[in-house]
Amino acid sequence: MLEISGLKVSYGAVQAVHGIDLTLAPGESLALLGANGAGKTSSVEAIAGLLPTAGGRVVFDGADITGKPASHIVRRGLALVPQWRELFPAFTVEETLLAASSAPRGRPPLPLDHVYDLFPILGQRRLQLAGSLSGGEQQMLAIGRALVTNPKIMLLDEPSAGLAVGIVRSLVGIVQRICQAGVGILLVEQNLEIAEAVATRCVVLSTGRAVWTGRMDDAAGRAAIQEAYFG
Amino acid sequence: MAEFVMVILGGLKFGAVYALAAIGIVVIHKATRTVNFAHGGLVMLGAFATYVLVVDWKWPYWTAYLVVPLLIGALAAGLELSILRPLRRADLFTVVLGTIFLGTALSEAFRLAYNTELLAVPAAISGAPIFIDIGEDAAIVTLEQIWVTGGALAVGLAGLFLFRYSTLGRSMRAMASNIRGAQLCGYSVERVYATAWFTGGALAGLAGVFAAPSRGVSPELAVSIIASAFVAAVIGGFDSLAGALIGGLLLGVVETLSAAYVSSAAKSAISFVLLFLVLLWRPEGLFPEAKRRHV
Amino acid sequence: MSDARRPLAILSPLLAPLALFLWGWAAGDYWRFVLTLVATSTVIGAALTMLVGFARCISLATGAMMGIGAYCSTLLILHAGLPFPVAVVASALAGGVGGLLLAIPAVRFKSHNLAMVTLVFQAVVIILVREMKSVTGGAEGLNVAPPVIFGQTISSDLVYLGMAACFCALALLPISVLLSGPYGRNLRALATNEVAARAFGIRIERYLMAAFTVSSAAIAMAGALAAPRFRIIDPDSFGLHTSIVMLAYPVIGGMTSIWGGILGGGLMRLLPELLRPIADYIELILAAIVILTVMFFRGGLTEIGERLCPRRTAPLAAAPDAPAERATTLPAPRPPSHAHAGDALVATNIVKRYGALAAVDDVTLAIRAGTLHGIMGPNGAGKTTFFNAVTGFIAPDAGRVVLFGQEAKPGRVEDRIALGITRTFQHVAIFPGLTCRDNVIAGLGRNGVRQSFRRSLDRALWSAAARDEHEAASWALAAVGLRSLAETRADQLSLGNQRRLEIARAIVSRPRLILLDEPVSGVSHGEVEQIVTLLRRLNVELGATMLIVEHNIGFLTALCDRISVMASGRIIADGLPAEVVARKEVRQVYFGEIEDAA
Amino acid sequence: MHQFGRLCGAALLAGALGFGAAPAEAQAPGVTKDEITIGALGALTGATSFMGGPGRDGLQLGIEQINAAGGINGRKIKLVYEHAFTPAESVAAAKKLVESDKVFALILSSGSTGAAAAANYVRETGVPTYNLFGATPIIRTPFAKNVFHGAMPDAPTSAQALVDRVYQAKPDAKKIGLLVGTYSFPQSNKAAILPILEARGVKPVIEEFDQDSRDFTSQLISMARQRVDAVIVLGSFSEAGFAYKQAPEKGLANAVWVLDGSAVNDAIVPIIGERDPKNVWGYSNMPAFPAQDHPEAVKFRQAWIAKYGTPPQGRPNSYDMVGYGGAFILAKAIEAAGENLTWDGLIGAWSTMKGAKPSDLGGADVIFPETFSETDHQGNRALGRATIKGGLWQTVGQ
Repeated sequence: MLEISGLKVSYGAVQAVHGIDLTLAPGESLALLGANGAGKTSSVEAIAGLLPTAGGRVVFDGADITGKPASHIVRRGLALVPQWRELFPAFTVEETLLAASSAPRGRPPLPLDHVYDLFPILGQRRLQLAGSLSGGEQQMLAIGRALVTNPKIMLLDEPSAGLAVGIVRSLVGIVQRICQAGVGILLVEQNLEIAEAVATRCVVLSTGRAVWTGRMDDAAGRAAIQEAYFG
Repeated sequence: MAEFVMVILGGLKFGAVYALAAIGIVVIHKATRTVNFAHGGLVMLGAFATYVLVVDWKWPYWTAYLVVPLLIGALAAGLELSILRPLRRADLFTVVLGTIFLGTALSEAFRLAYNTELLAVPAAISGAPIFIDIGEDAAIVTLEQIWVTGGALAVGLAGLFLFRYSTLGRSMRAMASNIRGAQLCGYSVERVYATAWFTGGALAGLAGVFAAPSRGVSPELAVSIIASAFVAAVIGGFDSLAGALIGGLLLGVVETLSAAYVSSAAKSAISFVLLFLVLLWRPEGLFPEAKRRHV
Repeated sequence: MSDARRPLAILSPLLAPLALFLWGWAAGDYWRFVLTLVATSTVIGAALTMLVGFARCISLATGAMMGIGAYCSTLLILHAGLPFPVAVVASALAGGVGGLLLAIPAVRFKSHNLAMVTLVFQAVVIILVREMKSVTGGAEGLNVAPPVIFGQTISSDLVYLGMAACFCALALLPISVLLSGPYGRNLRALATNEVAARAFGIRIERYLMAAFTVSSAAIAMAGALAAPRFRIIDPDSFGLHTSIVMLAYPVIGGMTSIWGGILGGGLMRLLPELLRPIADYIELILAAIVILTVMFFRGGLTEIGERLCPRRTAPLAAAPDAPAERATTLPAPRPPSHAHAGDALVATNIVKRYGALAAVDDVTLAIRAGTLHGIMGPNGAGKTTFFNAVTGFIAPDAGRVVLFGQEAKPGRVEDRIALGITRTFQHVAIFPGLTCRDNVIAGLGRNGVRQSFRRSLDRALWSAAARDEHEAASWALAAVGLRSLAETRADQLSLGNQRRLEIARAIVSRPRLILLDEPVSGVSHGEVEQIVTLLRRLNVELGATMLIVEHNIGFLTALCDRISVMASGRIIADGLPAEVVARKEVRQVYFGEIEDAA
Repeated sequence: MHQFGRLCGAALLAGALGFGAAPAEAQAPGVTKDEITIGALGALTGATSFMGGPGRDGLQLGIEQINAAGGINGRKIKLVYEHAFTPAESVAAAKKLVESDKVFALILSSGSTGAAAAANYVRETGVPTYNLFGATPIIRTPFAKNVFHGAMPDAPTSAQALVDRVYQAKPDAKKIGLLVGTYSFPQSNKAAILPILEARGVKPVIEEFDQDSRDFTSQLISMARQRVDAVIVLGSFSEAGFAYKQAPEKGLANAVWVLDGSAVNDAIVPIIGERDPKNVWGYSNMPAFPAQDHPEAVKFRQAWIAKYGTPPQGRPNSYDMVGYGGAFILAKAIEAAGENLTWDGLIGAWSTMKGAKPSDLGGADVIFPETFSETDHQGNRALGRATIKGGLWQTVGQ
């Protein structure tokens, strides 16, 4: 479904990602692990079209989407919830979701009520400005905005960053529900616990290279993660 | 008193045209982060197109309100595509230089096409002026004055409304607010930028249609409109459409008031004094947008 | 460029007036007349190179400045009977005052707002000239008599050209000295990276005011020089249109050296004369040239020239990605002078909030002098905020910072360098247009405007002070292993080398405390190890204390004497590296709430 | 200044002699056996290109007709036209024409300050110069024996004509409004008109406006408040047109309007929006207007269209006509100077020319006959009385 082979990303002379491979089908969940600066964010942003790729191929739904603009990729059903959320501070919650649902696309959008069902708090705040929401609510809105585009696969970049433990727990539950509903989840995380709760498989990155790929509960993976984090 | 009312109404008529041009500048700046110093050239070409339609081809005046905005909008989108797109990766400074000279080029191209001092365009609407009794005196209002003031304001308000509530407006606002976020919603940068330039150009074209009878068509129109429209936009905070609208009206009224009650020489200075004071007192303009830009 | 040739390079702009004079010598009177105006345009171009090219200020007031000069000298000659050369100098002073008056409000703005403020100035000057009819002759203009020098009326075109060439040379010389010296470098530095410039004591407002003043003085002088050739000066000659045309000078010529302005100004003034047969189209052609330049040849004529005949001295051998040579042992020209016992940095109860979020929440930290201290923590832990509070880039909401026993006041970034504190940046903050050596010299401090003027003169004269700076930079570059790339432009370096360059810039002032913000983010594996070695050695040999914020835990543990771990704005652990990394609460931050991490 | 100019002239003359240039008896510059080169300068781009462009077209048309009729004493005229707008450009262009191209005579077809700067230069060189459009006094003072002025009268003459038009239309006018542009030529005309009004005991209501003003609300309201009987507009047709059009809406309904030279232009009619506006008067420095149904004007217009094709709105304008007529006056002077052409010869012949007109050389008489003397180089002082009829300016007597 989503097949990535030999993905490379560079910033000018600096190569951030040195060729990683992974596959992901709808309903599946995969965690991309690694310490800061390992190239996780660069990888997902390149997949979603926000960063240019320096090599490799991204095939989605049978079509080569390497180097296509982000807007094109979203329309095909591959949505990214970016690390910094990238919301529109002066938009209300409802406007934000409308902006995503009324953008031109090939697939019908999900009704906004879907999002409000999943995140009742957003329903209550629908006329509040996105900039005035709490961090957790902003994260929910970012997920909601991606969800409205009716994705087949959703990329989540560190959804837990800067959030309180309780909120992270409820987010994890919702991501699990989204996954069960048949959406493929690619989760970028530093926090191993969250990754374990969401994903069944994982890819461990270290300085831009995949150093281990396998099941989340594999002990060998643990060692690789330790190594990747603390050197 | 009647005299005062007439001064205010006269100022509003010019102010409404400034406002329309200023809104175009703001739309383009908001959505694409480009400061368009060539906007005056677009307004002038709008007035010129009106001349060609109404005088040369003898089409009825109302057709200009339909055709000219489309034409100038398309031209603006074309300029974005051909000249500004390659400049997108350059810094703001380079883009400002580019648009300054683009404006000069537009004026000069027109001058080469039509080397006369001024092309006159008949009024869109004529008829006996209306007398409104105020105290002992009567204020005199012409239909044209009402039409231009009302029409330009209506278009400006419609622009405001569209930008605020339509899908198209939402896409531009989203792009203005967070370019990555907007892309992740599915909005293409290329398309939204072209749309913004088209919209800004269309507003400039309409400003030209409204301005043509009362100002005539000459390259000087480009310079005087760009100065006034910029002042209006800066007064309004440069990123607020409503601010630009109010800024335009304010400028028009202040200009005529100062000319009427201070000195006619003060007129051209007053807009600059106003601009200067606003910049010093509130650099973010009188009506700053609530914004937190993603960097 | 070899050191011996340096003063000659600074003199090279004087070739322009000389060449114009020689051309005029050979040509007829009409060309002598034109070349006189060309010479004044080269001065205007050079002045605008400073303002537009180096300082990146779009000014639409050039015409007004020229007008100030022209009217000032004409009126001084007419009413005060001053000799022409004195009047020219006086009008340059008047222009300088005018530039300063414009700059005081203008430097607070950027980009289009700055352009608008200069437009206000332009319009007001023209309105004043037009309205003060009794003095200026109003819109009808003012007759300008031919200049009189030593009782001789100058009526010969050749003599006039010669005189103009001399004056232009006099004006070009200081501009050249300033632009090629530390002042010009610092202008470019602040235009490309304000934050880093401020960190090294470059006060942006003052630099821009100086740029406005100097360039306006030169432009006014050019105006005074040209006025007798105009025969009649009127407000239209110095209007907005003139300003816009002149704005094109540095754009077309190139904005990175004085030659850009000289060539652009000269060419733009010559073109209308050369293209007389198609004069109808001249305005369109000039506008088109600018647009094409901006689109396709952003470096202007000088860049095209350099591309056609690359300078022999440009170190192409040191290709952008050439690996740095191994750092040599430090020659250490001065012994480490601040063996300070006790604590280098004590931060007490630092708090910084952004809205509801406490980015730094009551952090207290002491760093012993001479140690390498690391701060680690996940994203959003508040590391960089804390770091900025310590370096003075942001003012904390509460708490105090004591540096070497002295309380540091927030805000005055430029004072920290004098205290012996320097820093590097999370996102490399080198000055891209400058050479490595010039980047490093910026780190020496002494970057006040007046100091930079004097240092520019030192540099032009290649005095002992300038040689010392040169040597200090060589030493710092050698220390980080970039000696061979000293004359390469910084933006052509690999990221790892750019990091080294930042370190060189941070150590060149021999600081007591160096703050390093993510020094290896984005740097490749091999280079990380080199940087560890480098920093350790610098610590030992310079005796400098270092505070390092980093994500790369392996790097920190390998480098540091102590590590503090931050999470959610607080310090949750502090101690020896191996010990800290093993702690449960630290593992939790990274791995989540898992009991058994093994 | 005056003395300085003479000194310089003498020095230059001496210089020319010293360099072995041909003495007065030999052939002057720009003259060969079968060709005479004439230089002209005016603005082809920029704010006053509406004068320079038509000036060039008119001159070219006149010269072609003269050449087609066999030229002057067997010589054809060749025109070199240079663009010049600002004073600096005008001096450069004049120097190029005189020093590089070695023209025999120079025509100034640019606006006031540019022409004035060039005139300042030609006073020193002594080249015979014909000023077509420049009205400002600094072109005429100090008097120079080599500078001649054509159809455009000097400021006192035109100022007198303006005041005359007011009293012709409204003999009992008491309050007179002056609507004056802040730029060059309106200001010089204002300076000329004030003493005339003062002599009549009239204290005018003066209101000013900037070049290219389109909004006259304040000025008109002020005039309406002071109930002026007549408004004299010193400005261009566009300014006058918009002011006139806005007058009723500002409460100034029945005033007499007298417009200055460059406002008397058919392009004002579409601005006013009426084909027969009441009470609009002006003077014309030509016997007929370009579009007027007048035999000479028709002849000229046909020739113009034959050469340049269908004209755009507002062309050919009065600058076309003055340029055209000017070509004949200069040619007439050259003819009178005889076969052996020198600057002194031309200046001498020109200074005694009486009643010269285009038809003497087969052209259309679209300008008034011009007469010069040793001490008076203003060729034309006749000014017609003009008003708008049927959408066109028409001359209706003097």
